[in-house]
Amino acid sequence: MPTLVIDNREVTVPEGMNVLDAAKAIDIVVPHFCYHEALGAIGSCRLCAMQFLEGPVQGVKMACMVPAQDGMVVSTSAAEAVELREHVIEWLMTNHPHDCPVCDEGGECLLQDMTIAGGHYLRRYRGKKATYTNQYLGPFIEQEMNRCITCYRCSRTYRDYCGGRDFGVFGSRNRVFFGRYKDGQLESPFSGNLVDICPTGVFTDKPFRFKSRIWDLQEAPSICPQCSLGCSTIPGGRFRELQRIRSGINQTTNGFFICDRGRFGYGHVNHPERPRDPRVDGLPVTMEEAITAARNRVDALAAKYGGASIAFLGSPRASLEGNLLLQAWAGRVGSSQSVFDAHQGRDHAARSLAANLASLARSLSDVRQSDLIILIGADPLAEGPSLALAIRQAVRQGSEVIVIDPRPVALPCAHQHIPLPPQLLHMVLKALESGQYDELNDAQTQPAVKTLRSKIAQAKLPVLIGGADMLGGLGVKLLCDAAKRFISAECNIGVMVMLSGPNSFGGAFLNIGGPDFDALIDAFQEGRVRGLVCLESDPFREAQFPAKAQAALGHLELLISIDCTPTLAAKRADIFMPSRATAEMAGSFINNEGRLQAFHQAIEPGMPLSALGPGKHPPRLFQSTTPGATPQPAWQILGQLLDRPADLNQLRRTLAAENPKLKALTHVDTTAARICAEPNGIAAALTHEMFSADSSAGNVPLLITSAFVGSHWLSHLSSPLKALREEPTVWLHPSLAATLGLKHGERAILSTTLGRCHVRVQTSNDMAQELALTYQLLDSALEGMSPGTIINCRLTGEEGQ
Amino acid sequence: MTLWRDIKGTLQPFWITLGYLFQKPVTIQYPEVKRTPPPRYRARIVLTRDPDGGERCVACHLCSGACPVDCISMQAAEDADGRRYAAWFRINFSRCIFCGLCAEACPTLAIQMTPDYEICNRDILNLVYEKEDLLIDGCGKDTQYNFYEHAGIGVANERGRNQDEYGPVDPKSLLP
Amino acid sequence: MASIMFYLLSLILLTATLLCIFQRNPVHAVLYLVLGFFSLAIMFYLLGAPLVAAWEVIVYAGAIMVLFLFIIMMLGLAPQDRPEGPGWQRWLPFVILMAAVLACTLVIIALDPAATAQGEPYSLGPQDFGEALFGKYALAVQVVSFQLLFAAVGAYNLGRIQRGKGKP
Amino acid sequence: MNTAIITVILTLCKLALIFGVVLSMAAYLVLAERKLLGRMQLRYGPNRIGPGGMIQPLCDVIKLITKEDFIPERADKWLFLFAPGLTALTALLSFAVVPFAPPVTLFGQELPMVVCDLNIGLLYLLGLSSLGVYGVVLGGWASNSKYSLLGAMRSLGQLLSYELAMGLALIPVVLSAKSFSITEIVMSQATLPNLVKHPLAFLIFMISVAAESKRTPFDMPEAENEIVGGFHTEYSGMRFGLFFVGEYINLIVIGAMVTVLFLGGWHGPLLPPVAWFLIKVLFVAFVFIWARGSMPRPRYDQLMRFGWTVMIPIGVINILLTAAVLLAINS
Repeated sequence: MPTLVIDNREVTVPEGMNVLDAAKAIDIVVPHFCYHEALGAIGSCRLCAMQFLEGPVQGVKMACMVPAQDGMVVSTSAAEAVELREHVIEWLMTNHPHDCPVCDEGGECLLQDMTIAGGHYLRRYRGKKATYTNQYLGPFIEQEMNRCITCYRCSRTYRDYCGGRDFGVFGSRNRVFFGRYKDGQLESPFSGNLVDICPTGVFTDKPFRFKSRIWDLQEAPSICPQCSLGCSTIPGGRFRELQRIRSGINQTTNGFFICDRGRFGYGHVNHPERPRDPRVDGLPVTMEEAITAARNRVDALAAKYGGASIAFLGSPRASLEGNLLLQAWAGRVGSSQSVFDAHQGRDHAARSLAANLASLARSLSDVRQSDLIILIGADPLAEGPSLALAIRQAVRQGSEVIVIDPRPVALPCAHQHIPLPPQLLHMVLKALESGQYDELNDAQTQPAVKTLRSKIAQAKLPVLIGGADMLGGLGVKLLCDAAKRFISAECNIGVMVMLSGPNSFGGAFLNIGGPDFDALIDAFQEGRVRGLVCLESDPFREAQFPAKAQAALGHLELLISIDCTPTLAAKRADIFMPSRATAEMAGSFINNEGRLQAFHQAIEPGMPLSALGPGKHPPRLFQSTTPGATPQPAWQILGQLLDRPADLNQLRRTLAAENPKLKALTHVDTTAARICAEPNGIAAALTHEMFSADSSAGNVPLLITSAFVGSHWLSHLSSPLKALREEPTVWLHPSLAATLGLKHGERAILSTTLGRCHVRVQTSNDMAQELALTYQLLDSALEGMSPGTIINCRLTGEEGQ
Repeated sequence: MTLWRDIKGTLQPFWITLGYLFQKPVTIQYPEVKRTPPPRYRARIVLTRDPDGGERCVACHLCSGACPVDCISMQAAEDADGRRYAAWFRINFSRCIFCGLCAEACPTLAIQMTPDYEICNRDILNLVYEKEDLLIDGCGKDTQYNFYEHAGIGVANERGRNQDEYGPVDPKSLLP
Repeated sequence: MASIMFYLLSLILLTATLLCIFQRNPVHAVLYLVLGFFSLAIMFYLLGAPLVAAWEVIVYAGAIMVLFLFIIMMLGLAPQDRPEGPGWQRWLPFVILMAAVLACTLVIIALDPAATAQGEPYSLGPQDFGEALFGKYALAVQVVSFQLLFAAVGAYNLGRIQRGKGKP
Repeated sequence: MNTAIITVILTLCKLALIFGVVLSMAAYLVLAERKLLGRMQLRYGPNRIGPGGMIQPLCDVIKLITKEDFIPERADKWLFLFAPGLTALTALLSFAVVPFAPPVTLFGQELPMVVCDLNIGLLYLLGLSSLGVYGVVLGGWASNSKYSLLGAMRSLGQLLSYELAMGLALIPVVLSAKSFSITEIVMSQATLPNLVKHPLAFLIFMISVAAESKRTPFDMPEAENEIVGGFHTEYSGMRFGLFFVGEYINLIVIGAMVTVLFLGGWHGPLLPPVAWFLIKVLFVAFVFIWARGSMPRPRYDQLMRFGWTVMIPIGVINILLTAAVLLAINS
């Protein structure tokens, strides 16, 4: 713990901290560009100069490059240092164009701030400026290269931190250019971070281009609703339109960066088809009427057929408060039919995780520091992209990554891939747990698992990572059991499982002992359950076997839907009540490590101004009501229905009082405690239902999983992300492709019980043999295929028709 | 002597006001008599144009940011040639206090204030001026300035063709 | 006529004083007390002592009660919770009493009972009052005025700002 | 009985006359003040409505009546409603004892040109002027507003301090007239007005009466630029108008008091007595308006210090001197 003196103030900082951060610790901020907490120091911008008066280092030095040491006496205001900084900022500004008024960075531009802070206010340079030709970098990022001050932050972020390969530095001296070799879409799924990281306006948010100035944005800390990792985000909106999302800073989860799905996947909030008006039997009503109708009809149904005749379907994307109140409603009606996820495999996985995780829980920050990462049935880019970023940071520090998966899992870092068919994953886990390799008769797999065991035993901070789709409830339990096996004084092993939604863990925690959706489907068909209440969920699309679910749901007498997106359930509901999206409300989620996190309201709901009035021009006449502002937070709708407090804090207090395990709800913040359920509370049998394929002649088992873009409902509603959608594809091992007579890149016809469609064939050596793989793509022929299932298919070449 | 000074100081104003009572008031009888305000008088706001006729306003929101009463609102949009312009621009003159901070903040000299002070109206909606009400056909006080000739983003001229620019760099060249 | 009015005024005086005692709000209590002083003043006038009546109003209603009000306001003694319910019920007695006092005043001023009641034995003009004060009771008046002087000097001594010591 | 009825009728006539004259005078005094102040500041003052702005008072009244009568949320409602009336009432009642002309003989009986010639008329005036503060104080207190309360407290302190000086300034007048009756005081000035006999008392009276009626430069209770209108901050519409009218009736009352006590009342050459009385009253009113146009407002502590350390001692000395001189002349 070195102690040094900065500007006559003594400060003691941790070992290894640089002098720039030490100064920041006592609120002395010196202008700097290239240094970033996540990227480290390279001392290239020459702006953080300080005068070192006494101690081991002397003279004017770059503070970011000097580790704090005992006996240092540093001055930030020494004339020599100030003059140097002034000159440096003036040099940086010589080529900078005069276009702040038309630059989207204006208002959050580090260069603007640092120019003023550095004392440069008058351009003395009268010569000509260098100019560049811009590149097209895809639908997310707008480049304006003239503004560049060559701080290298972008290439360090894109290449070093995020592992992108298609972006770099060209040229020399004053011709340095940051970009791709040729125009085109940036390939990294983390390219949006260039917007946050660029200190000036070279890389700006393209969907947000010219929409607002940041000082006009309404912003609030929020949680990303796209996956279960619970990354911190800051949504910003204006004129009732959510216009951008930038990364929040939370060192325990995402750190400084988020993925492109989280950053650009906010389209569901402004979606033109978003239902905003309550309906009863297809007729528009007020929210109060809809609530009264919902209460009365549910009560009437309960009186007629008994409380158990109504089922309540929660959701992984509804807030914890909403799910809690839905359960309270079920309790009041006297129904025990309360489920939180329509997808049975994911439901089981989440419940299994909530019951078994306990102290095995690891955060993304733990993953970043891990020294051995084993992914079993996990595809981070599809299920939780920020995890891929965290794994890369671990690899950069020397960690080893082993992927055991039937899919060709793409990671932005070096890793060892063991392709195994899905049915073997459980056996690998069992073998890991028990050390018995008998079931693994594969000659390749046995030694691989053996080495794996020894590697885990030698590692200090290993993390086992799984995915809900591939493992299911049983797999998650096996994963946790396997991890427990290795716990020792030296080996601090942990587990992370990617679930389906931001509040999967919370929903599973609440419904740990309830029935599952398949049981409900049977009940619908038998007429035991006649009413269904859907809270921000869409059983028509999200069920593991959608066709079966749709047929069963036809038997319902009453369908009530509370949602903020145009789901099928919302369209078909007898009673519909519009709820608010995450950015429009306050609430809390429990992420996949059991961490209870709160989010705040950033914008007010309502029809965006740009969707109103002639030619996007706002109306001249004002009205006392905001058009489309009826949506209320789901917990508020349910709270009114159940006569609960309308104030969130009050509601949280009462809910915490009812459920002692949730007492953290009374003081939720970003570092709130983890929550875990009782391990023995699971009622439903943890079977694994994904294998319904038989490998009779001509049939190929088809594994369906999710893609980075296109399989997730919320991001599917976002138009900029559509550019990243792949065309329908089938992945095959080259040997299987050869057997079927298909070649890489060819088009083929995929026929299953769900229909026929045209797909592109891709082959990869990382695929498991004797298996085809495809992604669910919403709004395409592959829509009906639910991730986490294996069905029979036939593949024929197009010309074979 | 202070007492004498106090008494004098108390009585003197009486004498002065009595004197004023018989002088002609300086008030200008407004609706009948009108005065011509100086050219820099801060009254009705206009949006001016470039010397070549393009809109000067780039919808940078600096005027609305500077406005202490929040009477300016706008929405930026992009033209086919990359020019940033105001899709709509609205000044609510029933709220405006004519402080001139918007004209001060305007980086492109688009917002300027004119001496036209007679804009009272009984219908408040008539005081909400839209872009077509604000935009004039002229440069206003500065007849030379064209923002896009200095901005360096290739709107008025091609990239690198402005007077203070070199042509675009070829980053792939190996020449020194 | 005079005796009717006397009893009426006595009734008002007693009621006002009782109401004054039972008021929760000190400002309202002061108002009832002022009302009482009014009726007392009119009674004095009725009894042929207009000077005493005037002083009753000037000194008690006009100075002492004003001082009371000043203190009440300065200390913020008024209750913070204003009672709910129709306000007119709380103010009805005050309005009635006030109206009665005003009516009496008008009748007295219009008919001037001191003048009409022939040969009023107790009429006491300012001159008689002055002669009694500075003739018959001269010593008592001097003693009392000295006492007041002492009190004034004492109060000044307590309240003056001593040089160099700041405010007391 | 017949005479009694005639007396009552005549008294009522006098009341009506005074009421009408005083109210219309108050209305036009507002206009006069605004125009005079305007001219003193090289402006015109109101000149838009009617010839030279003569209908302005009517318009003001219409405006005040049609405005919303606003009552603050936690105000003491009844006291709040009652206070402005009290101010106007006490001001109006003062006229009962002011004689505006010598008694005339009508229907065979001598009719005093005063509503009620009390033998303690002066004390009556003093009593009413000290009661006038209740309207202000109760209004300020009942508004449940900090500014109003501050204004009320200022006017309380001001009244307490300057009432004393005012009383002291009147004693020489009473001494020389040997009566509290205002008619007799006027009679005693038939040859020489008290202004000449007691100039110091006149000065003290003018200053303290201005302070007591909250006229500029002693308008601390409503000092707009510090306490936003003071006691009437929360008042609007005709209730504010009542305060306003009360203030101007007060100005006329002061004019009348100065006239009868110091300027010799209705006495004067050539013109009829009522005219002299009116001229003198209006002149005094003008002097107060003139002072408003000329004098800045002192600080509150300066006002209190001036009252207690200058006015009252000078008043006492003046009484002693006057008594000594009168004693010397009489003996």
